[in-house]
Amino acid sequence: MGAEDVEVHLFAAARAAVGESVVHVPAGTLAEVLAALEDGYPAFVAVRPRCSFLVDEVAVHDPGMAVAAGSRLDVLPPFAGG
Amino acid sequence: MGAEDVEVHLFAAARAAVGESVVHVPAGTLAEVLAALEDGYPAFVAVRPRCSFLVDEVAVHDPGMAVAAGSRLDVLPPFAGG
Amino acid sequence: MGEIRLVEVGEALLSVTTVEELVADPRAGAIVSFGGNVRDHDHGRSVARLTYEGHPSAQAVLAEVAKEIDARFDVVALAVAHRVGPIAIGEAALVAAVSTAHRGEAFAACQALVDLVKERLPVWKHQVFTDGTDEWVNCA
Amino acid sequence: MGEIRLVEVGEALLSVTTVEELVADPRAGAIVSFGGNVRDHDHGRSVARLTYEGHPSAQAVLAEVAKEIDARFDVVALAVAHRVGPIAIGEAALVAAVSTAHRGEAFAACQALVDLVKERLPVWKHQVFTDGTDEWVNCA
Repeated sequence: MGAEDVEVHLFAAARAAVGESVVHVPAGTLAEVLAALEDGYPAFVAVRPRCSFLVDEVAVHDPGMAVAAGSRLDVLPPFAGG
Repeated sequence: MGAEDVEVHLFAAARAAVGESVVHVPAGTLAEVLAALEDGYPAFVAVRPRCSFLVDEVAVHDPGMAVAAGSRLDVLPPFAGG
Repeated sequence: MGEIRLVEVGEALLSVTTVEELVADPRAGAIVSFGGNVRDHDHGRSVARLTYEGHPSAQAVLAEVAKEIDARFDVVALAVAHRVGPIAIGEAALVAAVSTAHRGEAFAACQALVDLVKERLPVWKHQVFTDGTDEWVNCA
Repeated sequence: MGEIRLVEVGEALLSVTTVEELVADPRAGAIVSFGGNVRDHDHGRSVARLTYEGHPSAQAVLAEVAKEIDARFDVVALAVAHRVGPIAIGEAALVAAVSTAHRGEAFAACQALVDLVKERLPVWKHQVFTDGTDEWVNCA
């Protein structure tokens, strides 16, 4: 991991698609970071549209928002509790 | 009890007003039977308007309905279960 | 049609756990239960003791109520019991449980069951207050 | 404000009786409880085993959900727990109980609590079917 990377934490179906719990991708906008994940892990393409995202524990909806180097991105598939 | 009487069963607040669980009054219409109870037990006057009535286990609403000799009249104050 | 697993009007102590366990079923994803407990206060007055009186038809009426709920909702199983006689503060007067495949139906059916019991069951509640006065509830 | 007596996301076996007992209170005339149990079938397919995974924030989110319900309803006490990890068929994944002075509020608050848990709690359900296939629920 370089200092310029984002630490991506994957859960449930997103983890299953990527095959890892944690991966590192270069910093950028949210859209860029997710595109990098799709390039690296083609099975993630099907899951991504249903996911929500946290950057350092805060929900992020704007694909243009910057995900800074050193930050943590959580990828959350639709919840299914109860 | 004469064979021409109605057997009146009183419950809860109606029993408390009359002071007895079972009393006998002459047969007649429902209105006449209830009037006889009011005459005999003045405390019943306050309770009667809130009560419902069963004649031989069937609900009766019509004050003109005959309550035959030998039948049973149940006097039910408002329910308060649960 | 679901299964009506308990309908009881009697003097025995009631437990919500008992009715819940009765309605458990491998087909049921949701169980909703209700416990109506005797409180130590009513309308700001302190209750010393309490007795429920039941009409002889109460058991039959409760069975009709249970059948009606089973017919109206998609129930897996239901169980309901109302206590009569003296009841100590904190103990249950009414317990009910409904199991269904999905949770929305369980809430709706259990609430309708309790509402219908309150409306139809011929039982009466007598409260004695700590000041020595007493009342028949709903008939004051 | 009522009392939030249990908020728990963990691997321990859950019991509806436990949350019911936690919310019992002399001020409460009504207790409504919910048990969401793991079924052996889902959409007609036979389930062999099941695991819930929770996000690290799940405990904090459940605490927020409990606070929100307490703020919206006139609650005496509430308790709620969601299980994570492997769960056997028939065991509870979610248990909740709410006590209130009057019964209508207990039904409304318990149902809203369960609905909000389903909507907000970051947990995921993984099912393995008896035919060997598996799925992440809501993400198929």
